Amino acid sequence: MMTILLLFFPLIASLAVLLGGSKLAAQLALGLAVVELAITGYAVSVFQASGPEAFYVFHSWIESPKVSFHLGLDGLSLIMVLLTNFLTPIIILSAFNRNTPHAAGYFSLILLMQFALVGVFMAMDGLLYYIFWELALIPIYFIALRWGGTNRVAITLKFFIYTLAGSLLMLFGFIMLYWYNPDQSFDIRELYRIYITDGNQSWLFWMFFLAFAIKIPIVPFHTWQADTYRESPTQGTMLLSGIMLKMGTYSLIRWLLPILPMGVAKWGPLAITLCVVGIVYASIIAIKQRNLKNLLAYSSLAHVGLIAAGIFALNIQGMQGSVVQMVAHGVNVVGLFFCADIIFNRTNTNETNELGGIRSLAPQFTTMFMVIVLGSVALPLTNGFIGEFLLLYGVYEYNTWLSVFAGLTIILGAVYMLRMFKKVMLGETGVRVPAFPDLYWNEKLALGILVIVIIAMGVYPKPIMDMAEPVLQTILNKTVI
Amino acid sequence: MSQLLFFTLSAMTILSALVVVFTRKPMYSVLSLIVCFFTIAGHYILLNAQFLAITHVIVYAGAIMVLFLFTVMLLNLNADSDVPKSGKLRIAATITAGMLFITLLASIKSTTLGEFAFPPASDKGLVQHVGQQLFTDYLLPFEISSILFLSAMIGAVVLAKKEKH
Amino acid sequence: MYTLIYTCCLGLLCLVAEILNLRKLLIPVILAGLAAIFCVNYMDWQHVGPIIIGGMDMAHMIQVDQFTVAFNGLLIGAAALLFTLSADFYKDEQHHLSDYLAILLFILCGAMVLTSFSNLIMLFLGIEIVSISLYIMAGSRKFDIRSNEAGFKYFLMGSFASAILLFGITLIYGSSGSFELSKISGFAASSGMNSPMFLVGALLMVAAFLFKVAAVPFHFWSPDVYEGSPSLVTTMMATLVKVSFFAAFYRLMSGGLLGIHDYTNDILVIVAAATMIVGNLIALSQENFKRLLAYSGISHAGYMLLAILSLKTDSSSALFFYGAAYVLATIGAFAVAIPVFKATGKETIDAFDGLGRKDPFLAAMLTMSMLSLAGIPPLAGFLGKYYIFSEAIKNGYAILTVLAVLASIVGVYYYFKVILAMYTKQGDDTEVKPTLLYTIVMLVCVGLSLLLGVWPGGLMGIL
Amino acid sequence: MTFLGLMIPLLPLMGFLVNGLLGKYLPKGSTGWIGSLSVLASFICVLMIFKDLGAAQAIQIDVFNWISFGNIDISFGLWIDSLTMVMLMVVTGVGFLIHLYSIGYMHGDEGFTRFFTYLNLFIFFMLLLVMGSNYLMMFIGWEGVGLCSYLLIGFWFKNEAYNDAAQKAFVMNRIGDLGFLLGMFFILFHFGTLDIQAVEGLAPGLSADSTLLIGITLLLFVGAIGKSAQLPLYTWLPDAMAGPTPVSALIHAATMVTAGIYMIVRSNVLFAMAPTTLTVILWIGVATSVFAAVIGLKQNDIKKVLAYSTVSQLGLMFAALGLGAFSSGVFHLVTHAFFKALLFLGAGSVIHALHGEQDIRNMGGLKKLIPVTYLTFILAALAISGFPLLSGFFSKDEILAHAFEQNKLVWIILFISSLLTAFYMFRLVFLTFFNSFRGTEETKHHIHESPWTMTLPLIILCVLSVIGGLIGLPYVFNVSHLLGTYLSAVTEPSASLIHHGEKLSHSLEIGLMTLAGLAAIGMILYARRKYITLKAIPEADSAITGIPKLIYHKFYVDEIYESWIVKPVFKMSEWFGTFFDKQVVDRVVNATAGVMESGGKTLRLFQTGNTGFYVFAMVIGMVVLFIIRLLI
Amino acid sequence: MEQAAHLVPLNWYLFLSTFLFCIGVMGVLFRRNAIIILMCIELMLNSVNLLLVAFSAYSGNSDGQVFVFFIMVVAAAEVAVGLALLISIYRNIGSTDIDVLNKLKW
Repeated sequence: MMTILLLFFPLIASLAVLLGGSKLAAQLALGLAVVELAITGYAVSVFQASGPEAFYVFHSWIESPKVSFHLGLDGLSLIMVLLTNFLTPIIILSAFNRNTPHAAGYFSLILLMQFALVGVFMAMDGLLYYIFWELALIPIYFIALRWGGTNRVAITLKFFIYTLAGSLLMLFGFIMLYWYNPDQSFDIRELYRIYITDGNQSWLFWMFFLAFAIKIPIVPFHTWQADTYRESPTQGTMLLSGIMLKMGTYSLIRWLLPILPMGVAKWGPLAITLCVVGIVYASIIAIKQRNLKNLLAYSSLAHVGLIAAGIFALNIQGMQGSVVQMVAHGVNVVGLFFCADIIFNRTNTNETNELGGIRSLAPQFTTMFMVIVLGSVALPLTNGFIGEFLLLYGVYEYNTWLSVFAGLTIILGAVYMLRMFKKVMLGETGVRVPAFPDLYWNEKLALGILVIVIIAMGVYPKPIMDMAEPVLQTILNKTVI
Repeated sequence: MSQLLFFTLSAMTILSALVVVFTRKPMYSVLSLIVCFFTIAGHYILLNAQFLAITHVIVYAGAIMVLFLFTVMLLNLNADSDVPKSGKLRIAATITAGMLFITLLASIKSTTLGEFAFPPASDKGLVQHVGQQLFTDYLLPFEISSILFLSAMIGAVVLAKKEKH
Repeated sequence: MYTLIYTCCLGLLCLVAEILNLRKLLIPVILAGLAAIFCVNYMDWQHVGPIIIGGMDMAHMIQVDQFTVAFNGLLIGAAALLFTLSADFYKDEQHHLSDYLAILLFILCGAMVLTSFSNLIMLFLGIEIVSISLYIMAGSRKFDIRSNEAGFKYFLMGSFASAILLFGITLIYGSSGSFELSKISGFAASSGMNSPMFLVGALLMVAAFLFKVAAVPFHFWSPDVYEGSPSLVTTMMATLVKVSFFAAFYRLMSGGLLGIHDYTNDILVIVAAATMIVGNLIALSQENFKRLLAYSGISHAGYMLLAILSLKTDSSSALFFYGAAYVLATIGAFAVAIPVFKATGKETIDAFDGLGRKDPFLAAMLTMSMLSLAGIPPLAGFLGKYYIFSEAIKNGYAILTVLAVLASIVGVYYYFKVILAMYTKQGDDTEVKPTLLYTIVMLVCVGLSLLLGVWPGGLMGIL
Repeated sequence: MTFLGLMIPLLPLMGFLVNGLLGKYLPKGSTGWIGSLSVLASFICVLMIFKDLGAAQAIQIDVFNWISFGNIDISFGLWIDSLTMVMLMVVTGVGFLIHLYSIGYMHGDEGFTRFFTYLNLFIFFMLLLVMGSNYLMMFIGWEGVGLCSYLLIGFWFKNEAYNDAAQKAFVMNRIGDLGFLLGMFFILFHFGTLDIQAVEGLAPGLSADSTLLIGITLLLFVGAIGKSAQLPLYTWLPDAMAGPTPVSALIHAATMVTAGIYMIVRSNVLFAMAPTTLTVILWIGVATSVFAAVIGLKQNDIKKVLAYSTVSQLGLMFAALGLGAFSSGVFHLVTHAFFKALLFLGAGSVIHALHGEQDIRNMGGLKKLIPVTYLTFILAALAISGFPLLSGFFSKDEILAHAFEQNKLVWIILFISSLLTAFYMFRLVFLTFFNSFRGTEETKHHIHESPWTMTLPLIILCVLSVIGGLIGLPYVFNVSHLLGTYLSAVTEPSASLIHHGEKLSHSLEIGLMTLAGLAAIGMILYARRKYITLKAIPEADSAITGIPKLIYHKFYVDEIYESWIVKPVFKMSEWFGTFFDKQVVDRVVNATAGVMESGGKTLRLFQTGNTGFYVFAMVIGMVVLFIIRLLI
Repeated sequence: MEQAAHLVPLNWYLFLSTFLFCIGVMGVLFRRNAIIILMCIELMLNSVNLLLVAFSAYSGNSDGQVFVFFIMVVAAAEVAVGLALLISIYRNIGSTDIDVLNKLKW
């Protein structure tokens, strides 16, 4: 019951906001999102008390191609849902007093997005999962299209078709699985059981991997990313980078590894190499990016590459790291893009060369920005460190040299992040940026929460890790033969 | 004997058919087509389908071709109104049709069917038999074809009726 | 069976109404009649018995099975929507109204024959009824040279195709000695493969059908005819007629030529591939909306051919579901497009410029329809595609399916061209005022698309 | 005692939080005192623990289970033993003095509060570093102090050069940190734990000098190189002088830069098991020591000179560790903390007096004007130069003795470097305080002695650097080596593993000491002759030529790094970003779309609109189908 | 003796009507005048009729002949509609040349 509520509340909320009219859309959306968050919190408490059993929902949905409406919340899903429902209110809050046009549509789309994302993380039936996966694409596309930047049209269309291309291949893969499954169905429990020959696994692997690789994205399938991030409205970018990317990494764990172990065994090495190369590649590119949002896009590309690498390392610390880092990266990147938005909101530019000397104008903002930056350069006692430590250790256990190479991200990350911070915030006051009002209440609140979470997670990550451990362990046992 | 008949008729049929295609004057085409139809009627008689032969002559020569003639005259088409296709296209057309013929033939030549003498010993072609069948087994199609006629009729009227713009 | 008869009667009723000059009542009466016919059709679902007319069993001419009933239901539904549109579409051609409506109803009759034939002669008559009526309707805008051209092109090529069809039928008759589907299938199963004449006949019939469903390389007529015909007729061709032809094709292949299935499939695979590629690629560079939908229709024909290919494992319900989704989406699209065309006087895509701002509701409706055509969940189009792909893969056409997947990615691009026009282009502010009937049709189509998308149980797998 | 142990790091943290969050609501100036007192409080805690913690005892405090995966648990734990105690005293003690000093020094700076916030944060992290019970805890402090040094070097953030220096420091540290991190991975993977004591316990089990051990220790040493500014990663330290002088004193002289020493001593067994690594450490230390000393000869910025001397002294300490004389290394660490902090503070006081003038060519004759500073400064200089019986004399000498025992060459080089030290220190002293003032008149007019908050720390530190030697008097004096015995609990396990050369005879040792002392004095006198009697003054930058120029420009190491590493990376970034990513990777993506588009445009042309052609196409199509069928 | 000459193989009819059919096709491809094309299509239909009759006569069941009736029906209907269309076109453009009909393309 609670699962159903958890899933459909955002949908109802989005309709309510749509009908509620633009005047109070933001407030209404925020309120409803907070309610959803509260429900999630309750779900977590129940989970802690009585484990995942309470959350499974199973109704048969379509008979002839057997598709079931099968939802579930194990530790992994719950963490992702928690992330989604935690970030959504923040994202909505970040849009306050920005007087967005057609606010009602805007916020209802955001909530619709939330609905789809929660669905993706909860679905335990292949086709159901796929439908949510596709569904998530539509609101974000329209958000970017209606409220995006100047040359959004071509870029968002490219993004849409590119990602759709990947996911259609995945659909094909799912259908293949359906027919390989002796008692034809998409139910994850059965998909985990079925036997598929090596040959089939190895090309099925690519069907799925491509879909996820484009979504995550893993170099060289990343070219849609930077442009889309730049052109989307900030909230869109936050949704994309904060939550939507995690769909890919989550799906790697949930839908790729356990179902196609031999495929992973065969192609995993190539995949992880791609990821690691991507990390360094993206980090290097990030150094010289002049547009703040572009730089953040590439940095996030590097981080997510590391997450994927940790997953393909196929050991518990890699998995744990990836989960922690998914959450951490979600929080950090949302914070970073929010900072970028705050800057843009006051100076109308995101070109690092046109910025500087903000620090003494807006000390509070500077401090919060600094903390978030530190989080994303993985300073100890911030959330980023836990993740990167585990991930790198995972990669190390997989292959020492790979980990050395991947470790460069620690150095390069510091380089481009601090460089950015220096160019944007430090330097002589009042030269390039004449005036810069400090944080408004909503910005202060949103960033404050993020900062607290960043440090709290860095100091005490245990709850998340404990929540994820059993699931990851079982998945690992299915994957590593 | 019957082979001879077959060959003569066939020769006439093909000849007139070719004339239909090749002559410049629409009028000639129409007339040679009528001839062609008559020879085909001859074939029907040979094949002991007398009733069909009659209907054929009435419907085609009598109705359809008249309709054609009528149109040709109405639009008074004559040789100079008819622009032939360019030589290249003509050759292309001939080759294509030839290829179709060859491929069809190549595909079916291996079939061996029986042979028979004229007139084949059967009264299937007689009017009462055909009528019998038409109104029992083929009642439904017969009725359905009325719909066809109806809509064709309406259509013809709607389209051909002169109206002020 | 009675559905067929009643539909004919309804058609006649129109003509009578013309005489009694009761044009006002026509549409409501027809809709009511269609509703009644729908119920009658639904009753057939329960008992699928022999059909007795005048004490004679017509089983060798017509057979009403669940396949028939299902497709008839779909056709009647589509017809109902179309007639709802026609009310306003023919507002200013009152003097021809009843003629047109009658012909449209006769097309429905022909379509019904196509879904139920069990004898090649019925097949032939059905095809001719539909085609000839369509020639007329396509050319019905007498003073519009484009309409004339469309009608005449369709007519010339159509009758050419009919001749080919007939030649095929003849050869099949010559080899199997009968026109009855049951006997033919018996022959096909027993000795079809070693009777060249039979095979050639089959190929010729297939070719003719490929023409009717506008598959490459027999597709050339469709873009021109779709563009030139009056929009309502285009809608009909794209939906009702296409689906009925596919039903007939399926019936012929499964009921008659199943024995030589492998022989024909090698051809169909090639054709399907070509159709999907050509249709989608050419559609990319279209400016005219109707032409765009024509090409998209070609590509959809390609997808539906996948269902024909995989009929060994009874893919009829996949075909049916796909057809339903496709019909709903297309009618929905045209329900929006027609008033827009009326308002702007253009039939090009830029007629939709700025619609998103002018009339968000219309824009939303068209967007939904386009998304459904593109096969994006949660709309019916997605499940339809999924269903057909699934069938094809089951029958081992994996490569072809991958091709179809890639093709449909290309498809997304041109469907989104329309959406982009509505939301991103700055259009002139001509007011678009769709009448109530149009609005109803849109709502019904989009609503059903959504419903089928989230609850397909209703239609999926009923066959 | 656990409580006290927890309070040690927590107090500065509280100070940080109070200043950071409430700073702007507190009365001006009070924040400085909050900062200082919090450190003082934790110093007191340290003393209390010291009082009743025996040399051999240790406290283990597990705060909570921090990270756990698989069967590995990493606790958020603290560990206090004798070595920790020594470090704690230095950090909190010297730390407090420098806090106190800063109150005066930073007075009136707009970032006054911010400064103390950062300073407290630094102390907190430094304490975590030295108290961490496992390597990951140490790493927290390790990176934390790096962060604080970044923040404090770039304290005056309006100056681009300072920001660059800060960033340089952080990044170079990060390079070392990567080594440290990988070292930890090795340890975690092969020992299954990161707990230092456990690792120290397990290490002897492995075969000595095995590749694994060498790998681990080398990687950890890379970390040390980064943090303690050894060759080749030393270049950030001189630049780090951009920060306020107290920062240089605290972070870049007394505490943070010695973290590397601490870490190696902390895991001395590990290192002792890997002689190869020790040799590497030894030579890097030696090289750094002399290299930096040479550069120091020609620097004219008062702080730069001190910076290079720090690098050189650190090199000396590493040399000691390389010789396996861990306690000697710590000894020098402590004494160095005293006099180098003092030197920096003194320099700060000078700069304070001259309103920011740092070039010694514009100083001179200050001894009358700022007597306290002068007095303390010269004593510190004597100490560092190894003037007999001052703290530096003993500590440095102990190391030299060890060197003599094991490797004469090392001894010679270190001896030379200590002579150089003596010379450039007194070059500095004489140029700064003697002769007549070379600056402008009105600067001279404003020169005044610093307030008591600044001078008091000077005096205290001065005392310490004079008597500091007492904690480590050599055996020849027939007194026990206090520090050595105190640390023995820590260094004992490794002692057996190190092979020392045969012990020096007392006579020889005394001989060496006198030699060193006399040499130091000799150098001082030489410097005196050159800079006081002959009144030599370093020539202007442009006039410098030949070898001196080379030295003056620090052997162009920075430039080499710039053009061989930094520039190429940036170039690559540019190229990847603007060309490769856009023109190659993305081009491929767009090309596919383009192909579709053009394909459509071409296919479209077949739709000629001519019915005849359409029929042609149909017939040909049919023919083709037939042919296909006939062929297959 | 003359029995042989009495016999006509069915294949001959097959070939004959195939040939006729192809002549019809050629005509359609060959001419531009819509009316002639129409007539050629009629020719194709008639070749089919002939073959049907031959088959039915040979196999002795008259379905073929009945079918011919329906073909005639359809042919008539087609011609009627076709010519009607032709006339309305002729009214508009004053020509029966199909190559003129190319407003709709691409």
